[in-house]
Amino acid sequence: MNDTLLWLIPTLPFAGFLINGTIGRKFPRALVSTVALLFTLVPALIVLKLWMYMKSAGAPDHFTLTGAPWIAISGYQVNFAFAIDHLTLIMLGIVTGVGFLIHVYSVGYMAEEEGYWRFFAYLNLFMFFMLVLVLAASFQLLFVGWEGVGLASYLLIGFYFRRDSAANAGKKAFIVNRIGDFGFLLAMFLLIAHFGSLDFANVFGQVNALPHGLTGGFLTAICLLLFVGAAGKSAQIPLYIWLPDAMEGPTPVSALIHAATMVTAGVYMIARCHVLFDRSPFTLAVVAIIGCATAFFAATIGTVQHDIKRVLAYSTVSQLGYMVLACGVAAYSAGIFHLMTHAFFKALLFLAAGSVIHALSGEQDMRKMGGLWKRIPITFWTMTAAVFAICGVFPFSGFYSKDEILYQTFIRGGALGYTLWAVGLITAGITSFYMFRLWFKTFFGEPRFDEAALAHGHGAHADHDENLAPVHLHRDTHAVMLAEPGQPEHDKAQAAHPHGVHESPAVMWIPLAILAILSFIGGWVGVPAALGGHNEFEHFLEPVFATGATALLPAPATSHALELLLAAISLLVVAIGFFIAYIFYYRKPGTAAALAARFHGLYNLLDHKYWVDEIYGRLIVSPLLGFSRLALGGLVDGLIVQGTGATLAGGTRGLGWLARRMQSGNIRSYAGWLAFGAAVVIAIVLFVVHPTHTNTLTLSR
Amino acid sequence: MVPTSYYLILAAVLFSIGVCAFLIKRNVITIFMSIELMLNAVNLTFVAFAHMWHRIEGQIFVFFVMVVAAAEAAVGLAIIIALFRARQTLNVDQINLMKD
Amino acid sequence: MPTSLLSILPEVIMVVVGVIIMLAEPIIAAGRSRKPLGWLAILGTVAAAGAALYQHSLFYQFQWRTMSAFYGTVQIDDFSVFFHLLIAAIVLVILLATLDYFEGTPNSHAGEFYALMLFGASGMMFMTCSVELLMVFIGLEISSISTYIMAGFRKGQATASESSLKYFLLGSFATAFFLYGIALCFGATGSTSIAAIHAGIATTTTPHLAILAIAMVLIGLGFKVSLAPFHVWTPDVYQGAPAPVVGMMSTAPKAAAFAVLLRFLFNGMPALRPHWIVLIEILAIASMCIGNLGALVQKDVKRLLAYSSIAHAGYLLVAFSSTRENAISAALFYTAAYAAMNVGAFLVITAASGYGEESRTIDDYTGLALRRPGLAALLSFFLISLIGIPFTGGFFGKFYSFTAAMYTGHVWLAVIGLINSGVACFYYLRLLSALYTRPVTATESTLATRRVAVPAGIALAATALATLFLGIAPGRVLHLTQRSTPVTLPATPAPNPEAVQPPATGE
Amino acid sequence: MNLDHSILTLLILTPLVGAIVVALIPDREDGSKLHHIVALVVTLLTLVFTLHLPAHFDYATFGRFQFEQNTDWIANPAIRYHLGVDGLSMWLVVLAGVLAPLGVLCSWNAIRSRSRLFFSLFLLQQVAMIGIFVSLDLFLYYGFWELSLVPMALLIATFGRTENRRRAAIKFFLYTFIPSALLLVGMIWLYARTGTFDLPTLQQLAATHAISTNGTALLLCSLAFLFAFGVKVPIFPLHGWLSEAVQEAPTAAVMVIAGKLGLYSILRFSFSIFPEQSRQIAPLLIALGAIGIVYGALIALVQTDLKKLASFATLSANSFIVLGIFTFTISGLDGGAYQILNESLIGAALFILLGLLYERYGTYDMRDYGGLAARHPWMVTFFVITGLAAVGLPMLNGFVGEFLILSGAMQTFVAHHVLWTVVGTTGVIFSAAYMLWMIQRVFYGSLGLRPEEVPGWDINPREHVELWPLAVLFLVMGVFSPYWTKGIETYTTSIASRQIASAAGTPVADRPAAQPTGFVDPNLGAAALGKQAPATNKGARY
Amino acid sequence: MELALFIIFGLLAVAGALNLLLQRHPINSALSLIVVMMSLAVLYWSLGAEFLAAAQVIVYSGAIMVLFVFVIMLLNAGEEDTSPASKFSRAAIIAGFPGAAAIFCLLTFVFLSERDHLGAVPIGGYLTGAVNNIEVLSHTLFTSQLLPFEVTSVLILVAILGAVVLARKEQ
Repeated sequence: MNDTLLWLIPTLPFAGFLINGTIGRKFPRALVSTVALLFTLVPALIVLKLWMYMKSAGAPDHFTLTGAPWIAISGYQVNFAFAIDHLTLIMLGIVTGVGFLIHVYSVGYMAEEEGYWRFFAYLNLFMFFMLVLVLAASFQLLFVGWEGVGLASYLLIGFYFRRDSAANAGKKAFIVNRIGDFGFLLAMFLLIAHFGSLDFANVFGQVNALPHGLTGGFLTAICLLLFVGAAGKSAQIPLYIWLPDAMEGPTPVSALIHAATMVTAGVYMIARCHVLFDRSPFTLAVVAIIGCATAFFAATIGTVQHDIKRVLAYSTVSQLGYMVLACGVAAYSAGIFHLMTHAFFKALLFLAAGSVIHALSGEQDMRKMGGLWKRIPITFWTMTAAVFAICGVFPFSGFYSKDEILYQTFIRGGALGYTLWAVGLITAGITSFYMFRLWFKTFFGEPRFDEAALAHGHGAHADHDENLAPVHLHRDTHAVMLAEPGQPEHDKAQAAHPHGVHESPAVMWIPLAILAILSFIGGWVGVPAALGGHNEFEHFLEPVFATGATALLPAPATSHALELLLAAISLLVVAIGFFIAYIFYYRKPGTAAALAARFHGLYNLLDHKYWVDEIYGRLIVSPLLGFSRLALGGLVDGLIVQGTGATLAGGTRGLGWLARRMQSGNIRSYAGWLAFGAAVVIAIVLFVVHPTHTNTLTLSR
Repeated sequence: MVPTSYYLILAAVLFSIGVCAFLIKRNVITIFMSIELMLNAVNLTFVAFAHMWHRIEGQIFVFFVMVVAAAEAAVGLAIIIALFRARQTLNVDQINLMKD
Repeated sequence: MPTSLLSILPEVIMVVVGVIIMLAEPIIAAGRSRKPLGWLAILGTVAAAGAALYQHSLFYQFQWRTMSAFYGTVQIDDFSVFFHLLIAAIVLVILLATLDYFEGTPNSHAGEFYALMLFGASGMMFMTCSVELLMVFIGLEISSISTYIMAGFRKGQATASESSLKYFLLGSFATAFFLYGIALCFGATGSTSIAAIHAGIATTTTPHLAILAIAMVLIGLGFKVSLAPFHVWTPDVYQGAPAPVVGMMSTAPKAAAFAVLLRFLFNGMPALRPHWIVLIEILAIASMCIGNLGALVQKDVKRLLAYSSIAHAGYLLVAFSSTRENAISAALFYTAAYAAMNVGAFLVITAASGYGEESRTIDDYTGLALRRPGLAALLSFFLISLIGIPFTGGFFGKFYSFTAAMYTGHVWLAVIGLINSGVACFYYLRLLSALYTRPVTATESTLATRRVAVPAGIALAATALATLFLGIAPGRVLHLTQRSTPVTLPATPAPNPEAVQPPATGE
Repeated sequence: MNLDHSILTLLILTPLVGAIVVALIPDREDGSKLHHIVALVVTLLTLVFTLHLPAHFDYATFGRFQFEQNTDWIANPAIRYHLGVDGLSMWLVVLAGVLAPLGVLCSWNAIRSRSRLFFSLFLLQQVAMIGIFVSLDLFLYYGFWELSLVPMALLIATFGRTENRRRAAIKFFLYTFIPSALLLVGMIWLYARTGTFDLPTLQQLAATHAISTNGTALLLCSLAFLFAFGVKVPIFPLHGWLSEAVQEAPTAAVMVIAGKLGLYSILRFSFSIFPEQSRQIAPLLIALGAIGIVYGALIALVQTDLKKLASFATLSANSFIVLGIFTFTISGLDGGAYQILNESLIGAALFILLGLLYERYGTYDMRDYGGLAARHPWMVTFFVITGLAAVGLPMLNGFVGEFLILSGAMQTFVAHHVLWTVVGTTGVIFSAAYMLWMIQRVFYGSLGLRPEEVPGWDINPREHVELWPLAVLFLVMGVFSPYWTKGIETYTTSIASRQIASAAGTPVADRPAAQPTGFVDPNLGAAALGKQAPATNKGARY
Repeated sequence: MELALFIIFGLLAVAGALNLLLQRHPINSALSLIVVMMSLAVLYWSLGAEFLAAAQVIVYSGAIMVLFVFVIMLLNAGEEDTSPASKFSRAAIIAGFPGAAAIFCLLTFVFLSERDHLGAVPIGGYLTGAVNNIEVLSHTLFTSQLLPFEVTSVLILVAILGAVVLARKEQ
């Protein structure tokens, strides 16, 4: 395998970013998309070649590429180095493949947008950082990608920066991610302090060399801190709050970053560091509990959302919970498996939702949809595949991956294992319910949208706020001054855009179709033995996960019968979810509202997402800002820091006034001072004698 | 026989009265006179010491002090006259244009 | 030339030229310019400086350390030559600056001014070369009386005569103390010659009188150099007196008084050092603190500089806490540095505000840099030197002074001094920043806009260069000052300090 | 003729001559840019000269100064004209060289009248700054140190933004001058003890404990040094002057007002002359550094004035460096020294950008801004890049420094330090918060009040010239850090290794590479760590 | 006898000084000062300074005080203003008088503590018959103290010049 080619995997998107980012605004749109697509397609092809190389006989199951040193000081060095193994390969495939498809989709979706060049530049930047993340051979380089995707996410969420909500969401995402990074950084510092390196191979080698019985201790600290990072990136409790808000970004962004790739980085990282996590059963338990809780918690919120993208966002959080749960029960390959299938179906869900929104000229509220299945059939069918996949309907991809997780959780055993399994199972039911709810509300029933309004309104996207359409991004100042609020652009857009409900163009639905196929068959690579498969996926990842403490522990007893039983149970639960949704939203559309009225408190709680944002606001953000403003800014800085200086200055000045008081202007009082001074001087001379005085040193030494 | 210290104490008394006079009197000329009183007190000290040491330098010094006093008187009174011309007062309490 | 005349040659030249000017003054018609007299005075001053240098060259030629004349009344050594040159230089610069100062002012008495300046300078020179307290006293009186008169020179101004009167009355008051001190000194040792006092201290039966004498002399001289708490006259007198005169009287008589103090303390009373050292410390601290604190709240620029001169006297006095050689060389350096920068500052004020002194307060100086950037730059430079920023004379002055104190372990004196110089920069900066600030009100401040005359320009340049030179190559001058410790004649071994310990004061 | 022996003098003289030349060109009312051009030429020339240093620097020489010049200046006191640089000061000199032309450029339009005064003062400030970095004689250094105050104070007093300028100038001056009076006391004391001001000599004396046997006096003296430097940095809570000075000072001045001079001085003088005393006081400084990070960031978070925000951001950023250098680990020292460069560049970029905004809209109040991203796409780009560099995004320069600092702090393995490391690391969260908050308020959302009234323009070619080099440097320094750190290490290794020798008393190599039994979970067993004295030397490995 | 002389004239001098202090009119103060000076002249004589006693009467009381009286007349100085506007200076009361008292106390303390070493004074000259007081004085004046004597002329010159400058009425 040619090293240069491998280096090209991340650098090409970066080149794309630089080209589009600096001079892209002068390009025609076609050139922008050509550059962006080309610089994503080529890496995808290289990954394909790499895949074939790795599959070929005699190829190493992992190898490292080392480049120039990045930081080099005495005693510590980190290089630009990429490590490639099977895990990386899977991630590379997902990132480049799904990434490329979403790029294609975006060409159509963003066609009318201002800042087209900017969008693709950011997307390419994201690809670069994501690829660095998965390729990195050290924690520190991983952190580059880690932070970088956060940046790209920030930029893309805030793509419609005119809208305060978008800008806020971008900021929120970055800051919450930073909280996670805080943990990640501390973990890295501890790693350096203990192992003197951040190189994966080096660190894991040292950990593996530790006595087998050694667990916990500082490793627990490191793992917990790493998990803080993962929780931030992968939107786990308590740091999940940024992800729903991130839906402010354009829909392809939600698909790529906030569903398929970036948010799974946390899961990837845990899997990558499994050697460490295996040494800390406590952390694993924490991971499992948090993952499971997140899955359940987010799913419940998802049941009452009306915004189609928000439903998907909470489902993403929920599914990420499953992956984390998998990691927590040390079923890393199951987690990665679900990561992959999730990438397919969740990207598809978002893209299809985008297609719906596109069709309805920007409508995102499911209450204003309905009966769309005939109007936009391609979208409908692809979305259906995705919904079935996410709900885990046999034989869609989601079925295999989710079942694997639930099974692994169950066989972990113990009260914790069973509880987690139960919660996971219920979550699967809820998932089925809210996904089918979405499905029914969107595609079935009476059309609830205002066809006439759609026909006359212009074809702006959901992401546009009517008043704040981001125009003139590439115009110079004078144009801005003259053209506010930019009517000519609007007219042009209107003229160019077909009115009414419409199916998306081919450039959008082809990626949908591909992803739909993947959602359907994607799970077949991991068919468990119980279902007659060979679980090739797990075997593929074995070289990666075979090391570490888990591998040394006795494997829990497995049973095909149990596995089949559990699969059947979960299918049953899914079916129940489907039927509830069917009844509520298809057969008797009023039921849901009635129930909501009946259980008003519960509904309210869910509708307000458990008031978590508000609680954070009241308990953390406001007190912190208040503390900064009043206690720090006012008290400490104003009174103590500035006050000390002011007091000293004022005191000195006051003494100055005193000295000035001596100066009454009256000769007699002057004489008085002189006499007084004279008396003092005489007294001093007479009565005070210097005890010692040395004559030892001279100036002219 | 009178102890020399008596003369010195007398001089100290006169000197202190001179200082007090400087502090009390309001008329510039009188204040100037109190300085003369202080100089006289110093002169008495000089003479007493000259007597004690049996050295003539003390008396010479007194002689020079008298000359200096005369010169100072000339200049001082001239300054007082100039001030009176400018301000029409001899009261020190009113000579306080400059303060603080 | 007889040695005796040679030894007082600078003073003689000053006096003779002064007399000539005095005699020539009435001859020149009333309305005519007195500039020629000024040039004559300048010539005389240069000649006096030349004479001092000639004395110095004789030392080299004959390898003398000292030259004594008039029955040991005066003693010429490097110490006195240093001060002669310094005083001559100050007077020269002031004379240059005042050449055009009186022009166009009726009844300015310019001729008398020049004569008084020369007479006063001769008095100061006598102070620095006398080793007989009587002679010191006469010199002091000559310098004082001429400064009393010059302080009141702008007779039209009410403040001028008030300033003169205050200076005169309080000065005479202090003189009485000084005289008392000499009397007590005489009482303790039976002599008024410094050498004899040095010798007499060792054998005196009445050491308390000598101690008392130190106090009294310090009071008298402390007044002259405006040490707190004997500083009260300074602000008022400086405010009322003409700016060039203040430039002179804040430096030359102080230099002379410090010279006397150095000779008196280090040559006359070294045996009693444990007694006066504490006093020196306290006076130094008081002067620094009161001077700087007082200046903080001043609005009038001359008053501000008056307070600053109090503080500077304190900085200088810090040097006295060191050993003899260190103290004297540091003090001499400080005197020179202070003279350069302070004269410079007052010359700028002279140039900026003119004879009428319309610009008095800091507000009046706001925006000086806009109209007269050169003057503003010079004033900034002098202020920076007064603050004590490196590469200026003021900095090295302080540096040597505090280093000297440090050598005898007076760390806290140095700490207090340097903190004081930190406080001091506040008021200097207030003035400094005002110079560069655009005036808030639209009304033009009254700063004169006439050009600086050439001689005054030369004087300004000279002070600035001197300040800079002392800041860049202080070693040259320090070398000179280190050689310039006053010579004690006859050289007697230092007496055992134990012998002069006073009896317990409880009795 | 070999330039190596005179390059440092040349570096000092070039701006000095420039200042004199500028001062001699009279002000003209017709808005001519002659002063600007002369100043630009001079600063560019200086920059070219500074580049001579890294080109001819011997990276293999450790703990010794290069390009030395050592001649007599003043015999008494023994003050020598002793110049020289090591890797640390070399890069700082280059930094000063880089910042100066930027300062001139960003004053191009901001300074319209009295440009003669402005540029002469600016160039004098440049002289002082370079002088501080290259002086090896304590006294010479002090001279430049004080000299740097005057032009800065005058720049603030004369070219300040509001009526508060004089107050701010005086405050700045007093805050810096009074502590440096203490510094002078310390210097004089040292001189009285040793009779020399020569830094290498003093360093040797310090290494052999030959300065004084009086520990208290040495400690007090070191505190005097540290106090003076700390105010200049400024270290929390000595930052009282910073906010006002930053708010008032013109952009060109603000770029050099804080940080590097004080920090360099600590590294060069405090650490060299008082190695043990500095370590004695280190726990306090580490704590103050960590508190300063959070404190500055939190206050910046609630500011509405852009410059005030930037000033507290500066405090926060400088506190990182303080935290780093006082860990006395190689990592912390390297990171700290490197971060001085980074922070200066980032701060320069930030202040230039704020200056651009002010030039256009005449206010620093964030509430008046908003929605500028559409109007100024380039400006927002540079703002975001600068902001990201400031918050320590990997691949940009800020990250390398912060990472090394914090990891160095963690390596001290002292429970107390670990705690402060954690506190300091929270700074990455808060810094992101205030930076993004600021960017959002200025550039995102709907168009603000001022921009609605006033037409603005995006970055013009001159401004591009100012900002591109900085942006490129952010990236290059973030990616190729060894190029800089290898120079810095010629300095840091000598400082850090001495500590190990003195603290551990055992050779570094003797320690086993990994010692599992010594590991303690710092979060759980912080107290237990205190008892494990040997564990405190874990940093020795690095 | 000597003591009686000292006490009488000493008391007279103190009384004169106090009278100077207490009198409101400057002329009265001037006359009181003359009393002090005359008394001191007697004490000078008792201390063997015959020449100074004479000079005290002639120069001090005669010349200098006449000058004072002359100026008082010239400026037509009346009684001192005792209006409330011209009360004691506060600084003078708080600091001055205690200061003056302290000075006196300290001086007296020293003189008394050293009194044994200071000896006692017989009446008449210590320069017994053999040498004339005036002769010694003049001899010293023209030998060892020649320079001060000559330089005093400069002092007087300055004084004259100053008096002329200051007192001359401008047209």
